[in-house]
Amino acid sequence: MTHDAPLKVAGRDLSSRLIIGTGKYETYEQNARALEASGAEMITVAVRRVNLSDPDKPRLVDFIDPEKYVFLPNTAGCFTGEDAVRTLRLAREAGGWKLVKLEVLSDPKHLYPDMAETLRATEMLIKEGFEVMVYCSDDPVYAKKLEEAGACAIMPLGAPIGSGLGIQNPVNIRLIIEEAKVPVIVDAGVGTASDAAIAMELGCDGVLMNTAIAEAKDPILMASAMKHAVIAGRQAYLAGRMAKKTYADPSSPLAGLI
Amino acid sequence: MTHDAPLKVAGRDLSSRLIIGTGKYETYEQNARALEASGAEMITVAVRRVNLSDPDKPRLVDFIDPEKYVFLPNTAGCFTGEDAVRTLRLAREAGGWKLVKLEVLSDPKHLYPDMAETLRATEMLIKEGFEVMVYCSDDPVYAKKLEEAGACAIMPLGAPIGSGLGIQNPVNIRLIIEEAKVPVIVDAGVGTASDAAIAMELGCDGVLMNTAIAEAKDPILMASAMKHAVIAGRQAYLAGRMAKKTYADPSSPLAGLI
Amino acid sequence: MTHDAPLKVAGRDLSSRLIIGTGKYETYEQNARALEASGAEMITVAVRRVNLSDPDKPRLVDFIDPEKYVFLPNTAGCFTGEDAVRTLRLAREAGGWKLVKLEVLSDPKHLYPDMAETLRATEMLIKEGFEVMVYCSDDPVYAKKLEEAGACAIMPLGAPIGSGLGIQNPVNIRLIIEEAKVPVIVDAGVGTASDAAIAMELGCDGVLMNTAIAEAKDPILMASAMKHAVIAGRQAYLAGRMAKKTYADPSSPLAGLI
Amino acid sequence: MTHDAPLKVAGRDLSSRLIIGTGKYETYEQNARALEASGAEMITVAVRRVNLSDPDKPRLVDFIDPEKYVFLPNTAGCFTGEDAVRTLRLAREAGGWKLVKLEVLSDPKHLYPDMAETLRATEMLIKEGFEVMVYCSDDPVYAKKLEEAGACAIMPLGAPIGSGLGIQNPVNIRLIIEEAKVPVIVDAGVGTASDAAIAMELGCDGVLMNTAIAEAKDPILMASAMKHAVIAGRQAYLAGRMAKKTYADPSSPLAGLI
Amino acid sequence: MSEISVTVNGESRTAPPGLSLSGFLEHLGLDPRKVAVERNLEIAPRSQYDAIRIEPDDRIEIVHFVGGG
Amino acid sequence: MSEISVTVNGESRTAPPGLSLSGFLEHLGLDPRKVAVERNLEIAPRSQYDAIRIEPDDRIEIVHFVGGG
Amino acid sequence: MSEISVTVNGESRTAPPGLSLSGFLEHLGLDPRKVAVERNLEIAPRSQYDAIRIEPDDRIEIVHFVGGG
Amino acid sequence: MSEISVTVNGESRTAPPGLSLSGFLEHLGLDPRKVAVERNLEIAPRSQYDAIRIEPDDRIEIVHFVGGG
Repeated sequence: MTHDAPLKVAGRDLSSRLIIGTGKYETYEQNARALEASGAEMITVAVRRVNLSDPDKPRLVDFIDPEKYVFLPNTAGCFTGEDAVRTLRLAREAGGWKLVKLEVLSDPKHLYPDMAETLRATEMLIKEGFEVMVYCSDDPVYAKKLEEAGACAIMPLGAPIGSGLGIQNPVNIRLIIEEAKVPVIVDAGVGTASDAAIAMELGCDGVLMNTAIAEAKDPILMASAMKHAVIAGRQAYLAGRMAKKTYADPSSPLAGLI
Repeated sequence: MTHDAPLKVAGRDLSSRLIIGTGKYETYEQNARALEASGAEMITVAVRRVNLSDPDKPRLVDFIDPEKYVFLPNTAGCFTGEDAVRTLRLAREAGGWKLVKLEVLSDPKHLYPDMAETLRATEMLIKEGFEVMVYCSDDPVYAKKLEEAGACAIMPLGAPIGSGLGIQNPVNIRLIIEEAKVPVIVDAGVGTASDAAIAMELGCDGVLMNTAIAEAKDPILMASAMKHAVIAGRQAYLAGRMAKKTYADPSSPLAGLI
Repeated sequence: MTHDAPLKVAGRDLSSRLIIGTGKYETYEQNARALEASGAEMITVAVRRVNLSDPDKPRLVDFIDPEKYVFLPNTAGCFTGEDAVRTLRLAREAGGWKLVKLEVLSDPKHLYPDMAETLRATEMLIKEGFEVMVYCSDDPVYAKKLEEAGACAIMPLGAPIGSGLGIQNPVNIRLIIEEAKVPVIVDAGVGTASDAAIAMELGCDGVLMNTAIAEAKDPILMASAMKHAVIAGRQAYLAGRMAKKTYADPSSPLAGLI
Repeated sequence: MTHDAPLKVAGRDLSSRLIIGTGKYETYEQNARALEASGAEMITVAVRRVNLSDPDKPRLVDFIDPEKYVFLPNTAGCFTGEDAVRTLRLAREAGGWKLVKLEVLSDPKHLYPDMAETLRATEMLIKEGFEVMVYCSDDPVYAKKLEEAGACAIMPLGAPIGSGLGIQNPVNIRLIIEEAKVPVIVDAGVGTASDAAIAMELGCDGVLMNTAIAEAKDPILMASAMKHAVIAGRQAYLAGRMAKKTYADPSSPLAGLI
Repeated sequence: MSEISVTVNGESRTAPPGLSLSGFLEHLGLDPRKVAVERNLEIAPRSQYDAIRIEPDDRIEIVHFVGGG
Repeated sequence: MSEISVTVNGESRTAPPGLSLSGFLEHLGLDPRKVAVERNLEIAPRSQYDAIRIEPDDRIEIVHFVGGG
Repeated sequence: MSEISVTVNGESRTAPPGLSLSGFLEHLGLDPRKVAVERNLEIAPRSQYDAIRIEPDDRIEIVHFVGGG
Repeated sequence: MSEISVTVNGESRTAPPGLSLSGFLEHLGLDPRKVAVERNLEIAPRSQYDAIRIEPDDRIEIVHFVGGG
């Protein structure tokens, strides 16, 4: 039985190929339990102003231990390279981490990245010494540009953030994977377990999701489903699926019938 | 976190919802290792004439222990109710088991069941005291007739046996599940892990497969992939997936941006 | 350019491969205009009790001329062979036609045919000298039985009546077409123009639809869309589509660039 | 019945919403007959060096009359804005037309556009007074940038050029259409008639194809199929399709059964 | 002489005695050319409408074509 | 005394006369616990293997479990 | 001596004069180890919290990690 | 007087000296109305074909429309 190497991002080994977001949960406590059920080692987090009027309200880090999990600060809500750099400088100071997730958005309607601005921001961040995992469109041409600019992971969207529509364009994801030398992680679009399995069967190195778990009726159970789905898809990819056939092919021997 | 009850077939509890066939493996030894990796407790087996010229060639039961796994004798290769009954009487004598899998085939081109003959054979077998799990088309009307005739499990095909095309008609599988009071187990058609996850997400009680594992480049690893896929799909079904959305929906808070 | 032969059903030539139902229209007048826009020559009609309290209310035949169109009486609403035969005897007396559409339904939830009863009714009707076009499931085995029983057209459902879900199982439709010597006409399931084109591209001889036209916002325009869709799908089938390719293939010459 | 306005591109009215390429045909004569069968009024053409060694070999313009059809010179084979501008200046001189199709390619493996370079070339061409129809990725963000730069038509790819895989990402095409004020024409990816119908049903203003016709076994008949498919899809879009339903809905009245 | 009672399309109706089927259809205001009739589970051929007499307690079905899919 | 001839799994075979089914299976080199036997279209219960005698022209099927889907 | 006024996270606030950044965070009831601070568009390194003095009209951003996708 | 040499569509060619572009196209057997010409990276307007003189070492591109997608 083939054995799988861990996912390696910017020199870091991750035993789980599932990365989860920490938004949209009812409570940080639910979030922490879903994280545990998911088996994920890396989580995305946002950088926001502290609440001055109520400094004592629950904090993410009181429920999820930055010593135990890899925190991946994101730039959700940034629409320019400058916003992104400013946000991530603060993140680096707050957490002391150089590994970040860049997203530079355009229209809130679809929350697709502005790829021209995303590429510019990637170059700015790399110049400042960040290790940049980049949320991007599924355009193989821009994926290549990002890799050439020094991105340590390419994170094409499978479908609009929070839509749960599943991988819309397997052809593009496949083309990106064929060309990439850094990890390709589908980010956004997964709605249920089979979507995650399909992404991994295409040969992705990992999957990042948030809403599919947080908005399931039972987020903890869905987190476990996603853990298994990512393993299933990865193992199926490595195992090499059977060929599809147009007609039937019996599973029991034809000889020796009474 | 919701907890799942075991799959109950004819009063028997099965902790795994994956049932695998034992055909098409290179060796019984490979078969046994795939079975172990799959976590399945129930396997289908065929009944065939012993080889008189070489009575000492390896036997299935020397590699897979009938005390440890539930053997499910099938009627693969039978085209009439009479053939099926005769075959299963021998199976019962050989193994001492009443629980059997009925398949009454028609055209070898697609290996679809002849549903009229399948229903007739089901009635004959139940009259003889068998517990009958029935391979059938995905026609919800016949699925109901089989249940009314006393079948202990309905096993609609997802696609032609050995084709690996995946679930062709989720609408019919869903309609069968909505009406059935006995377990519904998709039998045939699964080609890779996500196909199994999709079947379970539809609400099936289990999945039966053979070629998808036996004809994978690495059958042992694919068996493990299928174990995880069935768990993933089942848990996703129980967890209740998020609603699909036409547009994006951000995962990070909009408030508190610097 | 290949030329297409007309669709021949029970010795009758039909220049259009589109057959439309006459239910669910706002008025018979709208129905008549949609029929004209569709280019169809054959329509299905139901047999129902006359309204004794208001004998003068508008009648279908006052808007659609039985001399100009082929009326195909159906047995919609019948659940046994006896009901169907009784209904069609009346239809034959009312219209003087032997060509009928049989449907023997089961559960109103999905309006799928009861295939065992459908086959029995087919035999009864053929014994009485009817020419029977049969609404059936997409089970290739029963399609063959119907043909052997003497059905003059096999009409597998593409999806539940009135659902507009499109062809759910192209594999089964293809298998039916490969085996059939009588016309195969997809009946039910079409929701929009491309669904009809897809059915014809599979090699169907025709398509029968009702709701897709009657419940469109503009039924007359949708009727015209369906006329073109059926021609498009038929011609594409006859023309023989290009092979699908995994990668790109330029349409302009690579030589002679400045 | 709703009536459709003609497709208006850069002030020009086109009665057909189908645009076809002129590559890959066996002969210009076959090309001309396919064009006639397609009903298209606009064709794409490439600009290439004349053959000095054989100045008398057949010329496109001897078979397809530039007075009768709108010639749309393309920049197929160009990988930079400079190449594209140089090529189209020659095209303008050769034909006297300002309306051109820009494509700036990247990797020959997928022939996807380099969107950064495509946008730059669009700006250069518009500065020179060209009317530019732009082949682009299906990224809604770049589609908007192209429109803001002055493109007179947005031509997102449905799938890789010459692949015949059909529209891969209907979500993106839909998002582009919702935002665009200039015509959106799917360019590349169509493989058969239903693919063209699906593109039009999404609300595209037109479809451009080449290989699907030129590489069909019978290009003339496929050209006719595409004519009907584009009309069918457009009319279905304007007519407004029925709602999809999860269960059946009878087409014949339930009342009045005997 | 008193009217007779028959069942038509599931409703009970009265009619003058001795009516032919033609007369009965006319009595109901129906155009014989646009309907088909079943009498006591037997088809009544159009050619027999004048010959057939309506009897007390006849069970009659009168149908026509309506829009249907 | 001469051998008798029977049909086993479609092949004709000979056997010493008067053999029990147990003896016959042993004669064929088969382990009785791993097969099932049909004799002249009737199941031969394992408990009867010693009692059942092989007769001339018996049609015997001897089966076991093999891999199957 | 009168309080000075600064802008924190877009809100105007007052503070005692001459406070270090550490003191100011304490004044706001915030745990310095769980936040990051930007002062007049420059990152304030945690190591400098004691050295940095809050000046009138300073524009200060104080952030931390929250759940996000 | 000796011929001059020019590059046409990447191939080196010779031509009689003093030819106009019209003359040169004719010399190549090309119909001026069906081609477009670039001379030393500048478009040669059709209206100028008679006026333009071919000089030694000119780099000339002569194109026309061909089938393309």
